[in-house]
Amino acid sequence: MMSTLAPFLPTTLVIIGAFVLLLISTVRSIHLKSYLYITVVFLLLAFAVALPQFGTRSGVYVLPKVFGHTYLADDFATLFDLMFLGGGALTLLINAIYLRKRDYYNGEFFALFLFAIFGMMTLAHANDLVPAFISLELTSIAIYVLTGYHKNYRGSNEAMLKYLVLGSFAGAMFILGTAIFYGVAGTTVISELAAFIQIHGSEHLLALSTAGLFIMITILFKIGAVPFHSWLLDVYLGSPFPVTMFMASVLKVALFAIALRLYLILYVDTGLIGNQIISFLAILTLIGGSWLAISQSMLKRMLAGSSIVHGGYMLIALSSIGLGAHLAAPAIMFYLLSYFISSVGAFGILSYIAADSNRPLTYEDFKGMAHRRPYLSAMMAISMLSLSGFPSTIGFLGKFYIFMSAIESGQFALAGLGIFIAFVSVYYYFKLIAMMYFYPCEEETCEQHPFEIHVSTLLIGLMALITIWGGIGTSLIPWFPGADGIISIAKQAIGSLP
Amino acid sequence: MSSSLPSLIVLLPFFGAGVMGFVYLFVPAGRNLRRFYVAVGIGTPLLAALLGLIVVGEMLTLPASASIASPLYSWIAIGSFEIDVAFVVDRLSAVMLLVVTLVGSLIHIYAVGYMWDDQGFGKFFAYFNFFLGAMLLLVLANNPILLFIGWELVGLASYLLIGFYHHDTANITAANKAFLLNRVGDFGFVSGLGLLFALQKQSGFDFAAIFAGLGGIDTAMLSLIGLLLFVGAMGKSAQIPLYVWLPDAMAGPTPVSALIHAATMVTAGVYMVARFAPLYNRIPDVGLFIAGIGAASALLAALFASWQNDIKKILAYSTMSQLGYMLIAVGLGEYSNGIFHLAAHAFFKALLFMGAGAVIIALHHEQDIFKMGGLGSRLPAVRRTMLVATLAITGIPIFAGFFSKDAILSYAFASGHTTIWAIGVVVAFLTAYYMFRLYFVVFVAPNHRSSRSRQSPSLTSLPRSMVWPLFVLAAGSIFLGFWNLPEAYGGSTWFSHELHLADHEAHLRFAKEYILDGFNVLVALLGIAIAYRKFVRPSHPLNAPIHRIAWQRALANTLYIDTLYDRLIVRPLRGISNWQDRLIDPKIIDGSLRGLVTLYRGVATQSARLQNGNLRWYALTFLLGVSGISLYLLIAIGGAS
Amino acid sequence: MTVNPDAYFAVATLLFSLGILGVISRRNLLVMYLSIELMLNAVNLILATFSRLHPDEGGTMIALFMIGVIAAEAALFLAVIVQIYRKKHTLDSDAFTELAQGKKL
Amino acid sequence: MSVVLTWIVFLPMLFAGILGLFRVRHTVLRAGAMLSALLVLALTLLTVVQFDPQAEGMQFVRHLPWIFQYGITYYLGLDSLSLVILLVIALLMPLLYLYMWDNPTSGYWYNMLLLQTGVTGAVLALDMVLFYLFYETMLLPIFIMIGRYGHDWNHAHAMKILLFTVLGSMAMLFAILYLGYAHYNFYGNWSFAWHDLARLPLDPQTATWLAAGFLLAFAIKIPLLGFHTWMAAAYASAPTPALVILSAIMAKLGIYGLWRFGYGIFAKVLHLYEPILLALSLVGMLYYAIHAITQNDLRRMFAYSSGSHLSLIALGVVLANLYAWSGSLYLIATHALASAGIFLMIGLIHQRTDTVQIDALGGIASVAPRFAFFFTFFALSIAGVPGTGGFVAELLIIIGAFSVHPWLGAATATTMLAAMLFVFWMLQRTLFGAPAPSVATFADLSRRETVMLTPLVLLLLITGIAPSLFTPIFTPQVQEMLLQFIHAAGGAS
Repeated sequence: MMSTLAPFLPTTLVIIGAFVLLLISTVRSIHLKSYLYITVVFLLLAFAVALPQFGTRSGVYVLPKVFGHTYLADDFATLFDLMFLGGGALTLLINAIYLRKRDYYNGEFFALFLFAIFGMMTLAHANDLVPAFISLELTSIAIYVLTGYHKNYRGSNEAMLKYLVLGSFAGAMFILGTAIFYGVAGTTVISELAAFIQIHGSEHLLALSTAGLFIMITILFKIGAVPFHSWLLDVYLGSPFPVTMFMASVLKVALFAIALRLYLILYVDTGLIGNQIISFLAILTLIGGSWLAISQSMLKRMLAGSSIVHGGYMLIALSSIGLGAHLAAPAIMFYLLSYFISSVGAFGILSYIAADSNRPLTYEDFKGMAHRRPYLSAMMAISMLSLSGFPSTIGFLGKFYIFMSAIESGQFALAGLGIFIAFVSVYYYFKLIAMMYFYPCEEETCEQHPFEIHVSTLLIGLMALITIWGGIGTSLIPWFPGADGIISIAKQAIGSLP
Repeated sequence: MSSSLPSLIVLLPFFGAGVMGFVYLFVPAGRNLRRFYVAVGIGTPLLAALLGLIVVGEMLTLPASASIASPLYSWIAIGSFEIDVAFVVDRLSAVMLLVVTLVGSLIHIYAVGYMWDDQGFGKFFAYFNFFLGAMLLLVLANNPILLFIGWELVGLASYLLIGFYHHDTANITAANKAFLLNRVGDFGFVSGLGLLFALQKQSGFDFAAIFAGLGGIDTAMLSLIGLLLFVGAMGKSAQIPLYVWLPDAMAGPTPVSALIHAATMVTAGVYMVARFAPLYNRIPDVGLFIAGIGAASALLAALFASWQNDIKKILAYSTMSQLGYMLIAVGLGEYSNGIFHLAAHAFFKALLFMGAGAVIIALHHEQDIFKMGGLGSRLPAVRRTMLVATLAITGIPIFAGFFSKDAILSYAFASGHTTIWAIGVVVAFLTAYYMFRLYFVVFVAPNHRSSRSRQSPSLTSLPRSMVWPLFVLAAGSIFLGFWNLPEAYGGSTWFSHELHLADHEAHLRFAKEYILDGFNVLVALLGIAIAYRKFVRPSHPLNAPIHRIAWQRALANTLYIDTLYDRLIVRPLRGISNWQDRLIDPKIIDGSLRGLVTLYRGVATQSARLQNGNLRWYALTFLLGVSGISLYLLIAIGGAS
Repeated sequence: MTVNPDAYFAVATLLFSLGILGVISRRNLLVMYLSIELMLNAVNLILATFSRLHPDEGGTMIALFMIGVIAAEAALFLAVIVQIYRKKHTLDSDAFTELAQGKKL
Repeated sequence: MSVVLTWIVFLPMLFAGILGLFRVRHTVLRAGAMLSALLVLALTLLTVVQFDPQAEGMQFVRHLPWIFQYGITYYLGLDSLSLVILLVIALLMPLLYLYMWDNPTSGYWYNMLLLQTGVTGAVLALDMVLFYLFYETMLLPIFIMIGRYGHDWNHAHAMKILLFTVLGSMAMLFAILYLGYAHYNFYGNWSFAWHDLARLPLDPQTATWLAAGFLLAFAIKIPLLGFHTWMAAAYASAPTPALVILSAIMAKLGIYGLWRFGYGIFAKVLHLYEPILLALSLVGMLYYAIHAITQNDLRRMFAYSSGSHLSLIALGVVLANLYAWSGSLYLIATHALASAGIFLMIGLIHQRTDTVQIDALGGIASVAPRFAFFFTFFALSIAGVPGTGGFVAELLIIIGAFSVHPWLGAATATTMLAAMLFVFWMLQRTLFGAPAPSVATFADLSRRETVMLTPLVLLLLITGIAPSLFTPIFTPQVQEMLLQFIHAAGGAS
């Protein structure tokens, strides 16, 4: 009995934690820090439970009598669970200082946070479009609220409004697609859909592909692929730093989880959506994103734009799945990891610095940073290098796998474009490094800040180390996977799919 | 046979140069240092001369074709490009060895007196020894590459010595000019060598191997090679069109002019042609060209010399014209006469320069001959020796110049190149004129405008080290001629025979030869007479302003050749450079790149302006995206089914 | 009674398009929200129709789930609209462009 | 023995890490840096001793799996071509540290240590991806040094060199990735080792495109004519040690890449486009020389001068015969020494007078004879005067050109005039004439500076006087490479 329920444990732990937080958040006397640590404890607990489950099963339906074929437990989902849990914990811990310095955070924030993660996990496990939609909505709604969590700040409200309107606007497409699938195939279970399409996909081709397209569009919208990206910059800018980081890193992972599952099971074999659509969107996303990123002065906006570009890179790999690229899907997962690490580092430093000041950070604010905060500057530089895909950082290997899979799948132009965009991105990332290192610091702030030993700063440092480590890519330490180790883990996860 | 002496001869001066240079740079200056410099600076050349005499003595015991080889080590060996640092003393290089070491030693001794009060005494002798070593390297090299190295190093040494007084920028300019024009020549020289190497079949690149393999190369290419090599000689021996550096080179101290720009370095071109005799014998037309250049240069230089007032420049131009004689000789293929004239010239031209230097020192660095005058009584030693040298260069019988020069001219006549002979005679006349013009104006002419020596009777007394070398050289200038006494005068042309070069043979009947020689002497006397008439018994006082008409002014300014070079080469280059700096790099290359970047940024900014924050607009873009893709899908599937 | 399902589909399509049109063309936030609800309910209609065409009741179930989701969104929408109105005293969507490119915050 | 290269590469980085970890004082830092440089030098000399010139292929090979899914390996190796550059790096580093000895800025020292690791790695890496990694990474310290410690317009110029070089290496990256993929297609297994890629039977068109990708990277790095606009800017802004690295080593790495990978992998294509490359390098040689004439900034002037020499080296590589290749390899070393010397002395001038503008200088010779001697010596060895190594190299290249075609030879021989155009004019304006006010208190070379410069002088003299000491080290393998190239290019040469 326990063994059959085991797959539920991590998810259950998270949701329990969410409710616990909801309950105790009414108590005024509890300090914010304890909320945070409770949340982290729940997350890490779930992580600890989920970790041994990896590599144990592939395609097990949990409690079929209750849930039918909707809730699937396999290594793929477990791996993503681990990412969500670890990422969530990291996000919270790295932002600890920021959260502490703001007055408007309380228990509900963490409850919502856990709800969002719960949604993501169920999303990763969902084998049916309807649960997928519901978990997506769950996540989204939680994040809508988080986005607007800075109640008294107009930007935050506006961000929430836009995200909400456009998000539900896009969500309608998803459910519409689901409806059409249901109408045609009579089922919404992904694997059964795949089977159905295999047999008589051809007579309902138009309806089916429209449906698939609509579902894909919603996901692309959340990923922020051009031309569905318009909300992204404003929302990233308007929402509080922790939430921005959360959206940029963990949420993206979740979205690619469902995207990968859909694509691998439903689209690739059936050829429902030709990869040319995805690669076309990838081109648009790369170019549009780099245009947005290059013309920003605020760092948050720049990172938002660049996150669009990174989405574009993963779309490259997505589009080259099934065209003979033997590592395309693992490449996406590795890229997700590398982007997660680097962007968490970057956003973390931003939020750490923004913790004291209320104004949005621009390039100018970083002039002469290296004199004042040498360590933070070094870490920032490292994450910038990694984001720009500079060699000997994990970002380079991520891009390397992406480009290789593009080339393997014969999409040379796409790979070329990707490399060119990477070149462009060097400009706006190194601009920041130049700001930090090339300028003398202003007179009054010239004294060097001591390196504040704190969990968030330490974690940022850890991120920087991992960035370098992953870039050098060896597996010297047996229990810490290097680049190729991560890739093989990802391959195993992919292999566990039906 | 082989011996280590030649290598020693070459290395000694370099060693001296190195030691003195190190001391000069790193040991704090002191009075006693000067003695050290004297010891080393004079010791090494004298030792070299001694060893040279020994080697030559050794060699005279050998058959004429034999040579003393002195291999040192392998310089480089890549593929068939195998160059050894090896020296060889054969008859030809023996002559050069003696000339360089003996005359060189004398000039060194002379220089001690000349440079005694100079700050850079040590530096001077370091450079001087360095030059000597480089010159010996040049003449003793057993392969053209090594010769070329010496060739360039003497150029470097002359650069350093011309620019010795480096406070005055003009000297440095002169030095740069000298080195640049020499480098132009070297460019030709090295091209010739490269071509020669590329075309030769056999391996090994020393002279013996090269001359052995000449047969394998077709004549056209050989002519090209010969021409290219001679371009080098043009630069080094200051022939048309690369001669303009020589007069400016007089900016250096006088011993430098005497040693480098009269006795040794400038004759390297002649030596080179003689050294490549087997090559040039195969291409007589190129030889003719060389002779033509020589003749032209000789004439032009003589004309220039006749209109100069600067004593050293007169001598410089006379050097150039004497070099022209030598080139006529080697060009026409009578190498031994060319070399003989070279040797003789080394003596009397060195003597002339040193005398001039004495005068200059005596007059506190006055160089305009018309500001001198009547010095004969005051500097008797200098006067006598100068007279000897002047007679020698003029070609008055029993003096060395007579035999050497007339041998060249009569051969030119005999081999049927009458035009060249005619030019030679004209040059002989001019030589007599300008040399005695110099002599009379400086030493004899009683009347002179604004004579320094009148109102300042105090002449610096010359140190003995500056005087007695003059006498040695004078003796040389007198008696050297008898070494090569032609049969016509009961001699046996011992020198030419011993020299044992691949000469062309052309003989005159003695009667003809007497007539020719007599004619030459007459011409010379005529020149002397005109000079006497003009400057000692002048129709108009010399201090009357001289009205010069156009061609005279042109000659005085050496035909504006410098300006021509400036207009034709220097300015265009600077123009192009500026043009690159202002237009090509920033505007065209960078400009186009910047244009692309600006374009990209512009598009980016425009596209970013679409982020206008308007909710409905965002929704619209979303919808447009959806409809666009759906449309594509419809079309795609429509196409499919 | 049996009605041709195409009629239902036609109505649903009409509603959905109206919704899209509303979101794009109307400025009042409430109306925008309304239009989105319209779209979602159009989908509901489709689902209901399908579940009548199909033997099973899956469609109806999905529709029920949907209503739940819609309700949740409704709560959020109304909350944010109230909040925004408190801040800015307007519901004109065009008035909210503080986060636009080039705006100083 | 095979680990020695790994040590040579990573020792400086290791020292940087340790020293940085303990945030040591300046004195300790410089001592540590110097120690690392000397250790590397010792190891390098060890390899030179153990190096076998007659052996074919790479020596001291270190070959470990790195990213096995794509057969990428940690693959270090050494042949005479890399040995020469390695030797130059190892020799120059201690001298540079000697130059920086009194410079308290610790960032300087760390950057230099990392820079050494970068350049050394790039020379020794034989796996293309590894090479790309080092090739790109070594740019970072240069970027920081120019931007942070440089002068006039350093920010813009740092950005400029960064973008130019990254653009080039990105193009190369694409080519590299494609090559690996092609290897997989042909042989069914992944490999990025250069000699595996060298035997790929690519179809001409693809090969041309890929070669273009490589050439872009190297043409920018060298820089060949048309890709050079970053050069003067970067040289003018770079602080002296970085400047020395730039001109003496980094540019040579461009040549190295062209030679090892360009000619190793794309022999056919490059042989096909030989005329274009010839024209580029030949015209470039003269173009830069002429450009240098009117420069008033010593750094810019010698930037163009070294550009001219690098074009000559490239020309030698393109000529592809024994003499030219030996000459190029020899010139790589000797020009590195000479330009290092000249740029170090320009740095000294800058320290003493706060200017490198020629028209602000003059008459140094009368104030500081020792300085003048060394400066003249380096200038002359740049001009390739006999007795210095540069002459030997230029002579070899000229002969090589002549053995290809007379006119080509004559055109190449103009290099003897090229340097003359500006070197002597420059000497005249800086060293000679009446002392300018700026040099009134010009101190002559101190003991440290003399010690710093003397090795360069001696080496240049030895290389010039007895080349036969060095040529046997590389000639056999150069011949071997040449045979391979001729074979790959399809018989022709």
